[in-house]
Amino acid sequence: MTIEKIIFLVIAAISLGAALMVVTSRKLIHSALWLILTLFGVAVVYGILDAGFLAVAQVVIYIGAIAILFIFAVMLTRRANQDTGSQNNQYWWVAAPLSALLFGGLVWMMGSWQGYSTELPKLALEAKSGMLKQLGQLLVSPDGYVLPFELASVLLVAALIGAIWVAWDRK
Amino acid sequence: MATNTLIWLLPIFPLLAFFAIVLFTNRNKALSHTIAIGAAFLSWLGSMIVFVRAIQGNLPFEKAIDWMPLGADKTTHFFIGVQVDQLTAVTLFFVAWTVLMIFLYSVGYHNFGQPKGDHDHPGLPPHGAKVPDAHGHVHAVPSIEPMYSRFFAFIALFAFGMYTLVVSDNLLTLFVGWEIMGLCSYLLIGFWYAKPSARAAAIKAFLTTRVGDVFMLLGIAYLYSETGSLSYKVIFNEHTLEKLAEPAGFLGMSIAGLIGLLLFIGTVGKSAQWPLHVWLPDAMEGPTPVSAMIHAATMVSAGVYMVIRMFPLISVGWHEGGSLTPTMTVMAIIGAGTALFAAVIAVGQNDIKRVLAYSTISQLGYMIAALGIGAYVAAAFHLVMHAFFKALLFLGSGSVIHGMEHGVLHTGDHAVDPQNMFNMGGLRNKMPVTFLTFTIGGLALSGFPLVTAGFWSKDEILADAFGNGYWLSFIVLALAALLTAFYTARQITLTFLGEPRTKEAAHAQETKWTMTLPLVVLAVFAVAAGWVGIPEGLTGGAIPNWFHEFVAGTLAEHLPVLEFNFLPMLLSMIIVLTGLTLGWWVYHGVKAGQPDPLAKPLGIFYTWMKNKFYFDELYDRLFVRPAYWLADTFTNKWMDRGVIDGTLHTISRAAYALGGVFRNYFDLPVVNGFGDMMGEGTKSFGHKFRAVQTGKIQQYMLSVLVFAVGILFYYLLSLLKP
Amino acid sequence: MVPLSWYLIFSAALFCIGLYGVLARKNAIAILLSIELMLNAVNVNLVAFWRYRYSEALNGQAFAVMVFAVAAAEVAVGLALIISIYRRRNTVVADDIDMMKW
Amino acid sequence: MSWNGFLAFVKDPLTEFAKGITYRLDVWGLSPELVNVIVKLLGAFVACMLSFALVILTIWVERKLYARVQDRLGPNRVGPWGIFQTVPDMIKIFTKEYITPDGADKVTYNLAPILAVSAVMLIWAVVPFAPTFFGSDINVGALYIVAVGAIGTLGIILAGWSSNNKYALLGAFRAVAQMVSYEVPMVLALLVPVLLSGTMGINSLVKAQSVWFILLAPLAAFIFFISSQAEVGRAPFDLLEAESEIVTGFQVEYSGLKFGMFFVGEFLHAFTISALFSALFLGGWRGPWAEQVPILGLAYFVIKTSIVYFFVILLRIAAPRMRIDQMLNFNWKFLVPLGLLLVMVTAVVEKLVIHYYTLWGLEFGSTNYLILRAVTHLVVNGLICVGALWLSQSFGKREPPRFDASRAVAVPPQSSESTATD
Repeated sequence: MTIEKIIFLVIAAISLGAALMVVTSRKLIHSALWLILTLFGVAVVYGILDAGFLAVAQVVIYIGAIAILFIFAVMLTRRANQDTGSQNNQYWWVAAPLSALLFGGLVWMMGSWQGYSTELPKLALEAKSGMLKQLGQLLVSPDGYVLPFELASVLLVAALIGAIWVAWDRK
Repeated sequence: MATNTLIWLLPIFPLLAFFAIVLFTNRNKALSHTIAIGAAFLSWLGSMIVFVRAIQGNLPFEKAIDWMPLGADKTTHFFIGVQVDQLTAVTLFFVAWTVLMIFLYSVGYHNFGQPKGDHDHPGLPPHGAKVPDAHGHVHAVPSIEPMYSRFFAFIALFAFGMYTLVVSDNLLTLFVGWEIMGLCSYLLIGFWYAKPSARAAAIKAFLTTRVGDVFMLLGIAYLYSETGSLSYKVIFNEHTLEKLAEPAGFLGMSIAGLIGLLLFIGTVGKSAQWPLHVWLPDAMEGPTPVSAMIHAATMVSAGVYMVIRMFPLISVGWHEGGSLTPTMTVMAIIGAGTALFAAVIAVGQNDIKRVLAYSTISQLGYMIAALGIGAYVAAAFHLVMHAFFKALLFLGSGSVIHGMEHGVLHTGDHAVDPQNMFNMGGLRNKMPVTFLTFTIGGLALSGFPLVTAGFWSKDEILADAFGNGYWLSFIVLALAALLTAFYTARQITLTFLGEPRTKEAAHAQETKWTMTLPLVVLAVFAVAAGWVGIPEGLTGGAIPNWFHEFVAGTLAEHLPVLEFNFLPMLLSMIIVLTGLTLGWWVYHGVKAGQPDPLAKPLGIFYTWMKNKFYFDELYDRLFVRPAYWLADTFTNKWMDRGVIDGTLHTISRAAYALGGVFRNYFDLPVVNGFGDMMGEGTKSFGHKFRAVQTGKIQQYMLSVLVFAVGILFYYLLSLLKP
Repeated sequence: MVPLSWYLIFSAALFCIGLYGVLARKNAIAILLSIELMLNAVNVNLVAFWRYRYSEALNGQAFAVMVFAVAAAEVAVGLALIISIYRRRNTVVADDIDMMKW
Repeated sequence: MSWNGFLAFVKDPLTEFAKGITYRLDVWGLSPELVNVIVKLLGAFVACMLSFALVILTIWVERKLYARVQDRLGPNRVGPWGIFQTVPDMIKIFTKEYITPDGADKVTYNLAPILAVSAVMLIWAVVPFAPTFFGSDINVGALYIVAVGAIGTLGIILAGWSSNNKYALLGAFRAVAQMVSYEVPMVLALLVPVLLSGTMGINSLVKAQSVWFILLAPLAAFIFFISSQAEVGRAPFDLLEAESEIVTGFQVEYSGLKFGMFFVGEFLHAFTISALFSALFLGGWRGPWAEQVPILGLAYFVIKTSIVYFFVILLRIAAPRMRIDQMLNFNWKFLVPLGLLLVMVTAVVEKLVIHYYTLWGLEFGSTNYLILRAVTHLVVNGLICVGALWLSQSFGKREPPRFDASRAVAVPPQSSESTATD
């Protein structure tokens, strides 16, 4: 039981708990906050996985932008979401076992898979800055992911404009 | 610039001008004619440069690109390209000059700068406009051509066609230029398309030349199938010609002869030789610059140019002084015949332009005849000279007409035909420049001895005929020369000398510089150009016969300059002078309203002359009416309506009945029944099951997930199985 | 060292929780939140696999970045939709948004 | 302790201190990674304490400066020049009553101030005080700063939302609008030094500044300065707590230490920003013998930071508050485009510089090379600056006058009355 394992277990527990709170808590704003906690946990997991950039990016994007957006949306639609009474629709009793079933199935599948490397491979590039550089080059190099990258940028612009257009109060 | 590149560029400028005007500057008249004239000027400049470089030697310039891959293997190509040898050079020279001059002239001719007409509309010649001056007097002034830009676009295209034809190094591109000019002649002759006569003339010209072109195309195809190439280099080298020399098994002609004959028929159409000459006089319906363009600069010259170009092919199996090949005989006969015949008709014409038209025909006949008797250089020489003075004459006549129209506008009596020479007279005082230049042109045309260009060229032809002992053609051509001199004198006399026969003539007015400047320039050429071809024998070699030396270089075997002989020259001098004096003497005293003095003495023959020997009527009977009949009665009424439609109608009725049967006994009960059943079934099905679509998205996702999980577990369980 | 399977189980759990949220929550915004959970689960998978099996190249991380972009776009548009729907029909309950049925 | 040891300690006390502790703990037989964790924790603790102490000072400095600028005396009772004025204030705040409004969301209401302060604290983790003394030089330091800023935003919005009060909510909205939008130019401005140095780690960034980046990228420095002010939310960007309009905005419902934490957070943030500025653009701890004697580096760093901080305060004192629309327009229509342009241009120019100057025989990193590079960037920046000013001059919308200037303020009395009296 190394420190890493302990840290991971703690983080995982926190994130999963937070995730559960997200889907169960009555007040929407709370679920948003719990979501933030979950995202934080995930960010830490990235950190443990030596993906520092992703960790920070996770914080910037999810917590700095997406979560804020959510909170905004919650505030804007405050009148409509009565935070009292059940937050679940009438099929939650179907959904819950089904999700559990799926989880079981996934675990089973993982169990039936023989690909687990017994030990953590040493990171080929120990210099983390090197990793960042490499990631950047991978993202913009023609034989790398430049096309998806550009597509993503286009997608973002489209989403931006679309969001403005959709949410525009034409009155 | 490299000469080859320059040559490529020559045709391009007018083409660009055409597109520019048609596409963009159509609205702006000034811009349009600036573009057109600019293009003409550029081409002129290029041509001059090419010409000068050509004179300096190292001919021919040629540049060809592989244009179209041939056959299964893509290695052999069809080459198209440009070529400038001596003949092309001189042709370029006169084409460039005349084209530029005509372009410039058109500006004045179409009354640029005048107000818009009061009741002009596109497709009709301008009727003139009424403008009040400072004192409130209303003056009738000529009005600007409504389709001014369009005109320049067309002649630009025309020039493009000519340049293409001249510089091309193979028969195909030559033919392309040829056809473009055919199109342009159609467009331009029918430029005032609202006039029925113009329409008719345009169609006539187009169809008539087409007849020739079909044969020409046949000739080209035959040539290609024989030699496998159309470029001059390949055709004119010795062993190709030898190969072509063997008999074709048709009237005992050689292959080359047959091809030459076919090509020559093309020329007959294009250069309006008998029997296809009928379109040319009617072509006078177009604006005068067009007439000049067609008769001097481009079209008819193109025909002759083509034959001259093809001379080595045509003259296969003929040697200097030898007996003529059948093709050449045909050419000689047709040429000489046309020369005389057209000259005769010309005498009987009163329309100033028609006279010139027929004189054109006859002069072309000269060239053809010259070629027919193997006078290669003489033909080329006469071609160039004729281009100059004929352009001059046409432009001059246009200027005269313009002056007359001015008079017509002044008097307002539109019944007076401003083209009829009997309405003119005494214009020499009214329009001196036109008078002088026109006279010079006329003298050149009639071949006034020793000074004019026409004399030298025509004399060379006559001398050739004489020297080689082709008596028949010599006599015929001499007669034609006489008549030429006669009707020229007649024309000048009727138009300029004597007293004005009408008020209009009295009020005629000199035209503006854009029209007179080209006249002057061309007049200079009409005189001076001839001096490059003075036979050495006359001057005892003091002045070298440069033209002969130069142009003869085109041919593979060198044509010897035949020894000089005074007799034909004296003869032609006498003939010309006689003709001129005769013409003047007959016509100098013609009063207003008096009929043609020749009418009485010649009698019936005069009417024949006047009606062009009824050729139009003959062709009308022979071809036009039958064609109409074939089209209307036979094809339309009998075949189309009767046979084809009848068949179709019966078939359709049968089909209709059959369809009815099908419909009532198969379609409605079976097919529709089935279809309706399906439709109804689907509808009711939908009604029953639409409850499933609740519009609640989570339900959908749930159902999806159920199946997804099901599949997942199916997969896992299948893993379990050994 | 943490075995790979732990990460996988973690992400699977996260995914299923998110799935449950998507299926069971009433509020459209809550659904979006849950979708974010699922996306994160996917990302965790990607990164874990990258780290444990393909750590010589950074494709896993690149994919994760792409997922970030997609998530951002999705949230932007989704929330915009929800807000405009809220403006028109004054509800954010997913089940009430069923104008398109039948 | 030997003389050399003493010298070493003088040169770099903090490292030596850390060494000592590590040694001790090793002696106690703890596993090395655990020791590492403990030492880091200690360092973090020290940093936080230092920062709090610093705040006490900065508050006094700020008040004093305020007073001087406004021609007052300012705090002058407690201690020499009233330097301990803050202490009684603190005591006052500590002893105040905690009021939690009805309908407030307890958890978030209490969470918000903590977030607000901790966000600022977290920044200190990457600030390099001296060549050897910094929390950590993670390779994404620049990004990290932004991320932490996001957390600060979160704190504020939570504060606004949880304290069930419309003014608070308004303030929060404004705050978020402001912070989220001003994050964009800040990131862009951060990217420029990153481009120039080729690294994101703050310490490596400082190391790379053999020429201060403010010389290479003055415009970027300018943008960073402005947008960081907006991030902090002080005048002239203090309309998220505009006392006069929305009664100190999101923190209206807070009292006692919670309010104090926001307060501290703001002051500390201001100071942190100046520290970052000096690290990013003024070459951080760089200076003569800084590498050999790290304590000197610390000194340099503190000096630079305080100079920047001085300007920050002056700005706050001098500048009037902006309207929200002005602020957003200024951001989206001026700063962001300018930042984008800067990033692109800098990237291109840097590439060209590296390529051509090395091509022309200047060997990379030599003095001439550095000077030329700096000059080039400076010139380019100047050009861009001129262009931007010209554009904003010619195409920028003029504010319509709020009042009719032509109207006379005082109307002269009518002479007709005088005539009527007779």
